[in-house]
Amino acid sequence: MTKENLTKNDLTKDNLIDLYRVMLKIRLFEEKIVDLYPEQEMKCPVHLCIGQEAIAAGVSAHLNKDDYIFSNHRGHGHAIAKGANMSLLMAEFYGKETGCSGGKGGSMHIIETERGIMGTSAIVGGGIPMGVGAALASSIKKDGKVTVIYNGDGASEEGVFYESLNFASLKKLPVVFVCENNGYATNSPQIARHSSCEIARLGPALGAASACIDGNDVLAVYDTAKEAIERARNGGGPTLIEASTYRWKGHVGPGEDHLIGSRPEDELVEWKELCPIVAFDKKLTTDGAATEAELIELGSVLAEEIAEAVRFAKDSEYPDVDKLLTNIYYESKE
Amino acid sequence: MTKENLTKNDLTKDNLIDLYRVMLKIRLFEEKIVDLYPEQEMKCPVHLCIGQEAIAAGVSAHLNKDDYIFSNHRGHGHAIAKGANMSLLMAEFYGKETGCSGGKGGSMHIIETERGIMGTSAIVGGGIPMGVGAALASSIKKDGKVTVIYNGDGASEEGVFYESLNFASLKKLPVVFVCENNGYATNSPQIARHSSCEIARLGPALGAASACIDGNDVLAVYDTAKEAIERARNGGGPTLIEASTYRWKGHVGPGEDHLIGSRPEDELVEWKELCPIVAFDKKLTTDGAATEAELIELGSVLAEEIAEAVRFAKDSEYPDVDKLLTNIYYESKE
Amino acid sequence: MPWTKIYGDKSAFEKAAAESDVPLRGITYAEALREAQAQLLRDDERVFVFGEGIDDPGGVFGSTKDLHKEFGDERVFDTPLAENALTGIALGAAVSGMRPILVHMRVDFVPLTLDQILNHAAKWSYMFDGKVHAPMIVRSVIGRGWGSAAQHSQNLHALFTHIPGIRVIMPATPYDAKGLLMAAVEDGNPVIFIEHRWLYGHMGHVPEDPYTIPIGKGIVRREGTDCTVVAISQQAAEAVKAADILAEEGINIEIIDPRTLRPLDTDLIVGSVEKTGRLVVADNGWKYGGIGAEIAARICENAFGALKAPIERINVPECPTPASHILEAEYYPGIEDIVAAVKKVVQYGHA
Amino acid sequence: MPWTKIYGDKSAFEKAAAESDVPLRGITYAEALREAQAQLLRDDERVFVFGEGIDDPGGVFGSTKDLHKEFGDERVFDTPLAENALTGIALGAAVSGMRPILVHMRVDFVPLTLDQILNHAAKWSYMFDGKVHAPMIVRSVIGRGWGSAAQHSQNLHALFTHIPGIRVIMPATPYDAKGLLMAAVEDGNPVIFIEHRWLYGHMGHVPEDPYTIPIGKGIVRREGTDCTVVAISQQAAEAVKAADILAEEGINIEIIDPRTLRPLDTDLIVGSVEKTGRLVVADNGWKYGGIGAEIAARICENAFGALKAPIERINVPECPTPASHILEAEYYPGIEDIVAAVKKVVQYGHA
Ligand SMILES: Cc1ncc(C[n+]2csc(CCOP(=O)(O)OP(=O)(O)O)c2C)c(N)n1
Ligand SMILES: Cc1ncc(C[n+]2csc(CCOP(=O)(O)OP(=O)(O)O)c2C)c(N)n1
Ligand SMILES: [Mg+2]
Ligand SMILES: [Mg+2]
Repeated sequence: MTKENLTKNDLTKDNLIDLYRVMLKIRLFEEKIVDLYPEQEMKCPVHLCIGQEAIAAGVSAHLNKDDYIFSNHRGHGHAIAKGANMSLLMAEFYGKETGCSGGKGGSMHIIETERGIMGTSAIVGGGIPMGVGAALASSIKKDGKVTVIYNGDGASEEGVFYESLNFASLKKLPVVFVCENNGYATNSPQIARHSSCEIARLGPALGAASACIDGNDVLAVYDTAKEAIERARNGGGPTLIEASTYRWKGHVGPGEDHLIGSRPEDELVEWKELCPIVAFDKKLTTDGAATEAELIELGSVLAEEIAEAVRFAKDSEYPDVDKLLTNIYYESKE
Repeated sequence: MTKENLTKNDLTKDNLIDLYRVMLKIRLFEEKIVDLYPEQEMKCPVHLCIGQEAIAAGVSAHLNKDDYIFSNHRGHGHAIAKGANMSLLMAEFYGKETGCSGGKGGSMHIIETERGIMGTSAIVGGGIPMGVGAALASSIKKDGKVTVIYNGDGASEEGVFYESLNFASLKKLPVVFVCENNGYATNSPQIARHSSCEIARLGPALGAASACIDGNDVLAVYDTAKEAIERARNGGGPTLIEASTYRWKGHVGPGEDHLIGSRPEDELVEWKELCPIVAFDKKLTTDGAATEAELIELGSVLAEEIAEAVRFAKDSEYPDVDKLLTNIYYESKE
Repeated sequence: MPWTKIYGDKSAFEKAAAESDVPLRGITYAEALREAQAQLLRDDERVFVFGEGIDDPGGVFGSTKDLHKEFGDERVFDTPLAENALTGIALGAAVSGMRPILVHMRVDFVPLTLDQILNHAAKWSYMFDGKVHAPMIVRSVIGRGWGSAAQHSQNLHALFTHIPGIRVIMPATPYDAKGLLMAAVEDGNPVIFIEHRWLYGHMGHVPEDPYTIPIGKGIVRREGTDCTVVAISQQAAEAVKAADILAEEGINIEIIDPRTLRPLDTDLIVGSVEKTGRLVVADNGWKYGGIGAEIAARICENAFGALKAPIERINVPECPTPASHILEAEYYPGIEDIVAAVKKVVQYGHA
Repeated sequence: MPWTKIYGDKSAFEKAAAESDVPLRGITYAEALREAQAQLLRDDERVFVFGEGIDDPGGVFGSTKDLHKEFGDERVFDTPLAENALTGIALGAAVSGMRPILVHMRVDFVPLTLDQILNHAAKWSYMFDGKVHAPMIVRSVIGRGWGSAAQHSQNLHALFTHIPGIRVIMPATPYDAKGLLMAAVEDGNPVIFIEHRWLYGHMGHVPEDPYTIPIGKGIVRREGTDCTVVAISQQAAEAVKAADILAEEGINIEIIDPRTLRPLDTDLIVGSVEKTGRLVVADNGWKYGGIGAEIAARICENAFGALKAPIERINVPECPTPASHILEAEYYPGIEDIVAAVKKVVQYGHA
């Protein structure tokens, strides 16, 4: 179901609705966590990506099921866009044995190898070289896969990011670096950490292609990602995409940052005006690609899927305590 | 003795001869090591900088005695250009207690705090953040000092280099990064490690000024360094200078690399044609700044200084074995 | 002594304060850390404090809260995410005459900096035979609980204790947090200063005036005769509670909190074991090569024959921290484990 | 058995080979490593070998020499200087189905990669409950001598032994170098494989066909009754020579080479100590928190009462490596230290 040959202007109605569905799915999933978190049954930190959904949606539209993604602490959306099973995710957040990581990972450590989601790291930048390693594996095996590495703006300050990008350029690996620049690392605004806000400039300086885009415009993401992923797949080497966006919720948990004084409320209000989903909704209905009713119906279907995921999670069992000592090491099954 | 207000065209005869003297001193010092090393009395690895002398000479011409330098495994020339006492260096290489590091450091770990030489690291890139820290100290103390960090092209692949440059740019610190690009890291040619040969491009990408120069042209180095050091001293922040050059000797030791098959002999021959000292010698004598006789006389004086350093080193005592356990920790003398 | 005591909770401290003859000033561990830094910043212009997010409204769980407002952005500042460089920057500033305090919100991020700690900071004095020294502090916090999981709740102190040239300090009380942090800055050497998140709310007596506590000196938290329990950091608080339970059964443990792990107060531990003949080491770190191993070896070397029973080491199991709270509860040792271990060694040979 | 023997030098091996009934194929430790990699590259397309300078004419002291010529630049290649990323790249390739071997010329550079080793490789299987595993090898060499000094000659294995989720292997003979490297790649877990520069020229019997040695099994290098000497890596070679000297004085030591440090063959060591009643641990690493500490603790736990004398730990002193050869000679332990330590424990109580 890759759409390699279509640019945004050629997308069919179904394609457009697929993009919309992915964004909405992420949004509703995250909002469900906001609702449920106060129950204190999900006993792990959650880093929500509400406001940032367009990036993962636009990128994943070009990925095959067996292409790889690597991501970070804020990984729910990346995984969902890649087709992750929401029940397994939710069960993981609830610490259940049916969770995607058997309850050992929590929200920061999610996986679904069948979908090419190879595990997320909560060490900022930690997943970047791993993604490059997966791309190296593909280039040696010539398996035609592409790897996408998602990271925040903060990760672009870690040395390992540069080392990895340089290596990927040098070896012309099939990998795309997607930097979700939401202007903050925890509560530190970019200005306190960067000498420049143009992370994309690092691409050419390290021999990679690059692009700087509006990360709230799903079609802009779609087109840029299309080019980058095609480049990667065709031996053209890595691209660094900087996509600007904003996270609506706190760094961690369902709260809002202006309430604790770590950013101005105005800023949030302004960015909410730029909601990627509302904007795309408007476009779809204006262009006649969908009616408001269709989109509302879509929302209900997704809400039911998510409710089912929550039921699954809540109904599942906690891991047996003797699971504490399993899978520390791989035991050869040969 | 800073020459902050002179550009290369305004240099006096004395200034020019000073530049020459520093280069020649480094060359003769290193050649002396080449001569003596086979005696196997200097029992430590030596990383010689023959061929690269113009860089340290041109840079140090702008530094005050109490400005700082940080450097790497290939640090003899940097130290000598900063005015290091050659006897203490030589004694260090001979493992003597009179050595600049009491015999504990060897050739890779040299220091002379009275000259702002704050210690060299043999971990590639390891000294870079330290130099930035010294510059941070100066910016907090407002002591007007500038720090110069010397490194090779290989160090520009280490993550800590980027982290450090970004921090220095962000805080506009009084520091100059001098990258001596000799085209190799041990036996790896740049092409095997970089996606691009233009290290200088990393400067602007990380918010720093930058320049790419012929590192064998001492006057080019002089002028570029002048601008960079003035910028640093005046609150203009860091500069990344990439100076291309070539090391004539092996990565470590007095041998030559083409003999072990790790680079083509032709390359060495070509670069020897571009000897920074011969070129400058020619310029001085052609321009009438010095006669060949004067320069030869200068060489004899330096040779005698170096011979004295060797005598000092050889005549010095080895450290007492009970020195093994001293200075592991600082003991407050208060 | 009110300052050697561990008060399990705020009310315990308040009760003690009310009953005390001398006035007892009580503040939390977090406040004690903040006070130490504020006084250092006030009294020593060489001191500066920096790290990721230290000036945010939370202020590293309160321990740096608003310091930037009091002392200005030049001396208390936020940084990019670049742990390795930051550590080298601290070191470079230290050898240039400053006394930096670098803060990492989690000790899990410190492995990123091991090159600067192990290859540089720890060696800069020795490698240059004392021509320079490196007075820098790395403050770092151990996370625990709420599914922090494998990468956000590790106890990594043993890695650092293996390195000559640095000091490793782990305060367990507000009094020690302040006194040891001030001592660390005065000391003049690279110090890894590891705090425990679960101690941040603990309250205790802390004098307002600046003071230091000697580095390398442990403390007897409770005297006893039947078994020595060496308890590290947050385990010291667990041990105090275990002692009450054991006392009811007539077992009197002697609790030693080493406070500094490198150098380690061998004499204090050996002396106690020679008296009690029994040893339990309670530590939240991993067992293999952990602090308990080193203590066991020193007992073998320095108190041969003193033991009446095998040493018991209490640790987290040899695996990463799991996220699920069910597994987490099983993962961490606590009061019950100490009680069980002490009983085991006390009953050894009597079964 | 010819493959359990340590031959002090080439001529010792050649003498043994000449006297042997069965033909003994002798190659060096460096050649054994190279052969293992060549056979792995030949037989398993998932294997690739990379690292800084591995394709240069020296080929990591001969251990990777010309492999790139035989197997091509895609599977054997030089890299940028970026140790941390390279380690993560190895890990990413491993979880994607490859079996990478990453080589660092000096173990001193591995601290740069601790985040990827400790926070990532060691945890990737556990954190995802076995959904993936991480079959990657980090090969690294301990430097020694010729003024390599503080940053180029460290013995850092103890740092890695503290980490659950990884294996730590330190072969002391050519036979073990080949067999353990092949076993490590087969094992399917992250392995830190630490070689010693001074063993590279050692010669020994190495069968030409591929073979593996079980990970976690130590070996008795020499049987004896008076004292157990656990000797790590290059110290095993020193211990063999010390044994001859001691034998002349009527003292028979039992030498155990654990070969794998994590997991550690506790049973083998405990069994020996129960027999001899005495223990010396000889290791080139630092003492505090080193392998000797862990062994001492395990003896306390598993062989309580078996010891007739305090344990002796032989280590480098608690300081960085000095450059001057005069100090270097004092720094490293060797035959004489082993002889002295053994005599001390054997004479304990008889003085
Ligand atoms: C190496 C490391 N340093 C610090 C942290 C603490 N931390 C967790 S998330 C985060 C901010 C990351 O910012 P960014 O990369 O922009 O991602 P965002 O949270 O904005 O999506 C920080 C500092 C960490 N997890 N790892
Ligand atoms: C972190 C680290 N990795 C590898 C090495 C081994 N090494 C020593 S010098 C060197 C080459 C450095 O190249 P460059 O920075 O260009 O300096 P040059 O030797 O060319 O002057 C290498 C790889 C090291 N010392 N430190
Ligand atoms: Mg961000
Ligand atoms: Mg170079």
